[in-house]
Amino acid sequence: KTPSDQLIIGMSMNNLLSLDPAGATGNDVVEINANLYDSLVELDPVNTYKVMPALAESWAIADDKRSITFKLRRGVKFHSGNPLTAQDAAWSLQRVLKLNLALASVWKGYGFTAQNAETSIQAPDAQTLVIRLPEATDPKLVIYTLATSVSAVVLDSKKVMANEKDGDLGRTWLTTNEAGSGPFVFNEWRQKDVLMMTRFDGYWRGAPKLRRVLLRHMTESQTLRLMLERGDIDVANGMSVPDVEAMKKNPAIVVESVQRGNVYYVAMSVKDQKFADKRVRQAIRSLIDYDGINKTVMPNYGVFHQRPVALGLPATLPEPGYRLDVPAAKKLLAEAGFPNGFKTSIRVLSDPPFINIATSLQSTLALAGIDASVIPGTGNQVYGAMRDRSFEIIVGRGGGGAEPHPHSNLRSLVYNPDNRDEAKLTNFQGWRTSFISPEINALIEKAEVEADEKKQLAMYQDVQKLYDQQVGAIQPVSQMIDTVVLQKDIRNFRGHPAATTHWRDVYKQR
Amino acid sequence: MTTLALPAFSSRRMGGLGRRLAIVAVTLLGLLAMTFFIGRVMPLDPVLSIVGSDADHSTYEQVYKQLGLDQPLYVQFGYYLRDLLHGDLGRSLMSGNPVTTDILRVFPATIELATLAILFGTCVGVPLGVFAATHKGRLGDQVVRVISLCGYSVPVFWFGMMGLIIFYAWLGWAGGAGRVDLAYDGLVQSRTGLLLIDSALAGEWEVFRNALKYITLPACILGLHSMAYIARMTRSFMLNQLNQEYIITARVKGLSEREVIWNHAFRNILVQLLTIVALAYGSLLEGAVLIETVFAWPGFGSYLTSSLLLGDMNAVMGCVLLIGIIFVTLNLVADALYQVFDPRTR
Amino acid sequence: MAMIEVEGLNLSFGEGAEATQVLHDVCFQVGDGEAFGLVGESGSGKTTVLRCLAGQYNHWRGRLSIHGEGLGRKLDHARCRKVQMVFQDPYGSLHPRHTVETALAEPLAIHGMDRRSERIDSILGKVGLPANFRYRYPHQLSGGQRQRVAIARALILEPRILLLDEPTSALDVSVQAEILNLLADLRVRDGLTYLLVTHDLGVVAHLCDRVAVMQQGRIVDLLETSAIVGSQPAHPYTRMLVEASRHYSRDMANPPVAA
Amino acid sequence: MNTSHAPMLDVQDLRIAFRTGEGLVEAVRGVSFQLGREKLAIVGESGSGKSTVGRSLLRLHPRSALISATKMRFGELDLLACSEREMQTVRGRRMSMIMQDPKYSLNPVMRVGDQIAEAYLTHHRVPKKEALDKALAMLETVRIRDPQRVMRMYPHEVSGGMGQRIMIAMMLITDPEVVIADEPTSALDVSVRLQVLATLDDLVSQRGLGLIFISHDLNLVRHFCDRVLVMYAGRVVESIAACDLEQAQHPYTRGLLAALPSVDERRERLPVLQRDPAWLAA
Amino acid sequence: MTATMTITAPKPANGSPQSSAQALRQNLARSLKKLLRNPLSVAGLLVILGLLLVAAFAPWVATHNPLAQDLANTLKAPSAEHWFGTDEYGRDIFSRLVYGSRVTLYIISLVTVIVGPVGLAVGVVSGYFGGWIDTVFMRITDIFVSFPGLVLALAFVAALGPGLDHAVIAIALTSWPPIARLARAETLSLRRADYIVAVQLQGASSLRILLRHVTPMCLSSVVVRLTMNMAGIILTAAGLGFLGLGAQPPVPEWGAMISAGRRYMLECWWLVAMPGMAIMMVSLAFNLFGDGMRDVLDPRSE
Ligand SMILES: Nc1ncnc2c1ncn2[C@@H]1O[C@H](COP(=O)(O)OP(=O)(O)OP(=O)(O)O)[C@@H](O)[C@H]1O
Ligand SMILES: Nc1ncnc2c1ncn2[C@@H]1O[C@H](COP(=O)(O)OP(=O)(O)OP(=O)(O)O)[C@@H](O)[C@H]1O
Ligand SMILES: [Mg+2]
Ligand SMILES: [Mg+2]
Repeated sequence: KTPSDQLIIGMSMNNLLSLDPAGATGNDVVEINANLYDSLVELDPVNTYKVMPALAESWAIADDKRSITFKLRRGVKFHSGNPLTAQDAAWSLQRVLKLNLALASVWKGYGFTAQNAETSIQAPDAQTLVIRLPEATDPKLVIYTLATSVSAVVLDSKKVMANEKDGDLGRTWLTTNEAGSGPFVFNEWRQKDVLMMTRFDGYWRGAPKLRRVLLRHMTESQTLRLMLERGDIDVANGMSVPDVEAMKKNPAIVVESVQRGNVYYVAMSVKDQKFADKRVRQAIRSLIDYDGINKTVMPNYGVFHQRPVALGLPATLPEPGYRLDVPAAKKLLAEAGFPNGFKTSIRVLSDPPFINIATSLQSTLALAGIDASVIPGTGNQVYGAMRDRSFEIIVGRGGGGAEPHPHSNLRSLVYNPDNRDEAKLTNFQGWRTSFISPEINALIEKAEVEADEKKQLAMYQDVQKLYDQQVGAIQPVSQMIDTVVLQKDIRNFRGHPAATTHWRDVYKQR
Repeated sequence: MTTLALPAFSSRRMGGLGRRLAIVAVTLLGLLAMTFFIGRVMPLDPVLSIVGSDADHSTYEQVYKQLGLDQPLYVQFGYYLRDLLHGDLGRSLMSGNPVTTDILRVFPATIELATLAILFGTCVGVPLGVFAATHKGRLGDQVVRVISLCGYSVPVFWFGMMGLIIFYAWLGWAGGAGRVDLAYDGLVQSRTGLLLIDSALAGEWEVFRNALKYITLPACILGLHSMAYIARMTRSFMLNQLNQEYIITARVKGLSEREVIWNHAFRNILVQLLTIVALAYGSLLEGAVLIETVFAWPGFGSYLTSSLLLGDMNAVMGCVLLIGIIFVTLNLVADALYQVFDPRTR
Repeated sequence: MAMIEVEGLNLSFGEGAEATQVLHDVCFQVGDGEAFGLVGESGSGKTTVLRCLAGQYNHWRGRLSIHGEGLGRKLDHARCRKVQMVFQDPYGSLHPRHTVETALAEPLAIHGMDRRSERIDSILGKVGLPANFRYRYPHQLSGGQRQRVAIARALILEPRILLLDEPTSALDVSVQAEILNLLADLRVRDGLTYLLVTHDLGVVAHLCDRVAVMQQGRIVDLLETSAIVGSQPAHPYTRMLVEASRHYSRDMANPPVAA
Repeated sequence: MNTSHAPMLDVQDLRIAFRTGEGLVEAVRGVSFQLGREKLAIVGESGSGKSTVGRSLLRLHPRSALISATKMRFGELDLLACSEREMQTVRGRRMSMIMQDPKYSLNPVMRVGDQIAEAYLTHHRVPKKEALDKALAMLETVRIRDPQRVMRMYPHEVSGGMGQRIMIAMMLITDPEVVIADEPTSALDVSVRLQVLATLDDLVSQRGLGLIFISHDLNLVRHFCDRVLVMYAGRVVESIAACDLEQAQHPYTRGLLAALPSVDERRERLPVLQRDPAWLAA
Repeated sequence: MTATMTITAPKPANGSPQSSAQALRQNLARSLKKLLRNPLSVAGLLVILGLLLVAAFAPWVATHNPLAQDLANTLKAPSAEHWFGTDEYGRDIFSRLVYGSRVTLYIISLVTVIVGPVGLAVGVVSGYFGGWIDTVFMRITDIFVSFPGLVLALAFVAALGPGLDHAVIAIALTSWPPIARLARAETLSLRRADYIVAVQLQGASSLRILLRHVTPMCLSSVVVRLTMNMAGIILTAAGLGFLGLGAQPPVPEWGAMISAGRRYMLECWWLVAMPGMAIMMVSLAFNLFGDGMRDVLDPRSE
């Protein structure tokens, strides 16, 4: 049995490479940093469009929609004891842009750059933070990002600068250290083994109930399950579906699911002659066994969804109702000049559910005579090939969506302002597939700056209709779901759509 | 699968220490060059691992340059060798930690596991082998043969999972995944990194017992293969000796069969046996990959595999170098054992 | 003309400080058609002399010649046709995986000789093996039969000289007699020259005309075999060899020198 | 030479067969002999079963051997009925054996002194020190120079002749009654052979042992031993006093003698043994 | 020729063979007979023969299409309809095992065909010539031997991309050095043998000696080793499959089946137990057979 004042989380920490909020990749580090640091604002875990105050007590959007002013709470202290000021907040954001690491992308998308960082992000006094938008965009979007991206947490600038080396803005030090104000203090991280944190007694919201939180590296789902059953861990992340299903039957265990902004998709490279033909893309669209996949493969990984905009957003249209239709696909293929199908390859991550989707796709493609070989690989290999635009079909996952805003999805999945190879817009999945539609691009750009919410909504719906008509190169199959399995006696563990799950209120009812 | 052969080094002519070391250096250099080359042709992109798949191109380029990947291959290798000569294995591309630190952290866990495994393998394998040899062709021999060949034939990961289900989930005899209960984690100060020794030194017998509970199952399963190997080799060495004339001499003297076997035959295979055990030990260190995965053992094997799959070639090179050195050292040790313990080579 | 001439043959093994000289200025001549014996204690270098002549070692110093021609360092085909060797251990000198036929056909193939089957048949007849032994493996033969095959293999190249390294010491007395008879017959029939190494003076006396006695890499005595019969050789070592081969008596071991 | 009347070893109709893959192979087929305090030679061609007889006396045959005899007594002991335990007290203590090749018959990783002392310690409860002293004395008895040094040597460091003497010392240290020597000198050079034989000769006559001397060298046996058993295909075809060997009756013995090339008598060709199937039945 | 012929050795059991082919046959028959005397080797041989038959007649032996998914019948326990149950796609495990035997044989034979000749050639050449050739070759094998085997395989598979053929290459790369060492050791002990010296003195070229005299002698121990290696190959392939780098879906490779099935292992034991048993049986069979072969062909090593 685990101690009653400690939370022990089993999960794979293979992708946990750095704790630096500016360079964080993957969801694991988001969850950790959400508890070591604080951000200006937070999203409500239940009503996910609702922005809640955190370090910022209040905020105001200027009338021209080009700047946002935050009023920060007084009396907040960092773990080091330093007071938390607006200067720290400004410095933290500027640091992200200057370092230009993984999480700078989203900021650069709003027009921030390393050069304009100091002018657009300013702290006139210790309690005031002003963010000026370099380009016209929806300020709501920026606030969402501040609430969801770990890059937006506030760092203890003094502490970090004390550990700076060769002008790296503390990057090396922050890889394995923390300088936050969050409810937990980082203790130790043994890579691929264990990460430990203890409660911060001086936390401004009041000390958390848990004394210690431990994250333990476990890759085998079976192992996680056995340890859950024996009560040796409290929470398990990333369990495989059969084990989750089995755990659902266990009365001492609860299974919690939370929807994420990403979608599982089948992507085709339009660069490939075959897929340049809309009819072929449409045929592939009819050769995916959406029902079968979502019923047999996806439970606990995702839910049925076929639109590029995340499920449940106000702008999201009803499902278009694509389904497996082999005769139609065959007809389309014949029209496109492939009556006997063709040979192709599917690149895919070798983990479930990707590989299972790919296997299903492989067998349904075969029904129309398309002979697809499956090339599995690590995420690195699959997305590496996609970024190089050297693939035919990929089964993958993506689509932004941390922010509950259609733009986040569309920008990631559909938007492609420059289709040249040299443009190297490798962070746009639209560019990776070489699919370009000027109308859609224009519409996305227009919607982003549309002030009238109603009109904006209509525009986003038009984008989805156009995408349906033009048969986009990325076909969503399922909206991502994250499943956490925990002991029944754990209270207040609320999974967050943006992975910023907070442990500050968690306790055990024993 | 690890196949072992007697060391090629053990051509027991003393080629002079200098020559020996030169050979070792050449071998290690070749090892590094090969690793380096593999690392470069591998379509694994360390930059992508660092920046994530959604980073934009400027970020990508920036990290690419920071890692020095824009330099020609031979220049990179040259830099690596230069640092190596200064005792610097470089930094892990992912974590930025010095590779040496990383390895020093993960290695003791594997050493602990492998040592226990080889102890198990030797303590069970040697008597089994001797038994089989003295019962050659009879039922006992066949039983030992089947047992030891089973040790060769069962996929170790399968065994690991089965062991976990039976001994941990059902019976509760073994600890689960990891090295020790989390409640005990961090209780004893790490001196050697070997938890059993550290806890014993600190007098924390509670922790010691707990760690022992955790390590026993993976060690036994890991040791199974070497047990099989050691048993077979012991049998064959023993048979060789038992056919020798001096065994008859010993019997003629009126020694009991036990004395003949243990005082005469076994003494003669001791050196060979130590060589085999040393080599089996070397291969255990690297063979731990699968077991470490199943038991979430924070060791060298899983470090190496995950570094490899992330394209962190600095870490991989460090690991490979270490394994190479261990192998070469074990070979040299095996040689030295001959020199020291076998009067014929003195 | 002398068939074999050995002059000042020196040979060392090893290099530098570890070098040990195995042969010291060995000199002797063997006439055409003569049978020459080489006796001596174990390790005295008898086999080494043979191997130098056969061409297995080539780092000797001195002069070796066969039929008046000086021998080079390299083993060429012409030399193989002239000199062949028979080894001591009939169990080790035949390839265990080759049948008698394969073993005999091999030299023919190497030297591109024709009428292989006929030659094999006739050589088998010569060494007194029935023709149906052709397809047997060595393990299906007795020691004496193997030695016959080994002799046949050497003779199939029709050499002039046969180097015999203790050809009968691994065999029983009765089988030894057969092989010795065979060797005697062959010599008479084909006019072969023998250089025979042995440690059994009886064998030498039976087969050879002259004998050289070796000790520690040197030839210490060289005499006609007829001189051995019924007489006392001059050199003490030779004398002891002769004595020991006649009979055993307790006194011969005196003075008791430790081994 | 004193030949006592009560035989120490009495063997009647000894038969030994080996179970092999091809069925039973009879190696010894009805051998009978008695041994007193004398030097008894067993000669015969290779494979005639000489060693098999020798080893069976010490019950050293492999498990695959089947042994039967109407009588196989050693003093008061019935060798066939002895338990393994009892055999261990016989072996080394009362009956021992000198092996052919000292190179292979000594344990390569034990010091010579320890090996000799071990033979003594196995049968005498004495301190190790005393046994070592005993071994040293024994090495002197077999006329090894500088025995102190030799005691500390390993077998690979000693020459063949020395090795064979060590072997003799080891086997005689317990004062056995019977010694079996299986071709003890055939691996040695002529001059060394003579010395080793002399040592053995002296010890045997001093201590009044019974010696079974296995050899195929008729010339040697004729002068060294008192009595000769001639074996052919697992049988004793002739048992004769050594001095009477010239007058041997059996054609096999005569054939063997005649086939020996001799220094003194040059023959054009050596008479070859003509085997008579009747010998097998005789 | 007057010397009388007498046979001193026991007469060869089978009488005189009348031709080389017959001699060879007799030789083989004798070895086979010896092999068949050991019940364990016979068991191994039978399993291997069974494997060959099953692989050859897979379409007739299998009860279902190994690739056909039947999502209505997933994860069914063994029954009369599905003897070994079904997997997560409703595919019949028995049929997958049956077809998997083809994959296994494919891997084994391909690796063996690569490894045998390469290892043999390297070992024989470096053992026979010695000197710098030996030094160079042995350094190379040292490098490969000091390289952790599974890691090398992993690296190569990672480099070439996962897949059956790449796994085969990777396994081959890791398994030739022990063969080379074995062949070299064997050659070293042979090259001073009298029968090798004899052909040297007859003027045979090195190539001829290597091919006709040295290699045949190394062959038996190499073959034995290769046979015992086969078990290792199966296990490595399974290990690679377990790590997701071996055969790729939907190829019914046994290791990959375990790897995929382990997710369902706690409920559906047949998913891993069946391929696990198959792997174990076959590799045990190869080991037993190899062991028996060693007793017959290579009596020295025992
Ligand atoms: N290849 C070799 N390397 C080093 N030393 C050698 C080699 N061959 C022979 N010798 C040494 O040369 C000496 C003579 O050996 P050789 O074999 O000629 O003796 P031999 O008279 O034939 O003895 P034996 O009667 O035992 O056959 C021995 O001391 C032996 O150790
Ligand atoms: N362990 C055994 N298994 C089967 N046959 C055996 C065994 N030991 C001996 N033989 C056979 O018994 C017979 C006699 O062998 P033995 O060793 O006694 O002969 P030997 O007279 O000592 O010959 P040598 O002079 O060659 O030493 C031989 O035919 C031999 O093949
Ligand atoms: Mg010699
Ligand atoms: Mg014998």
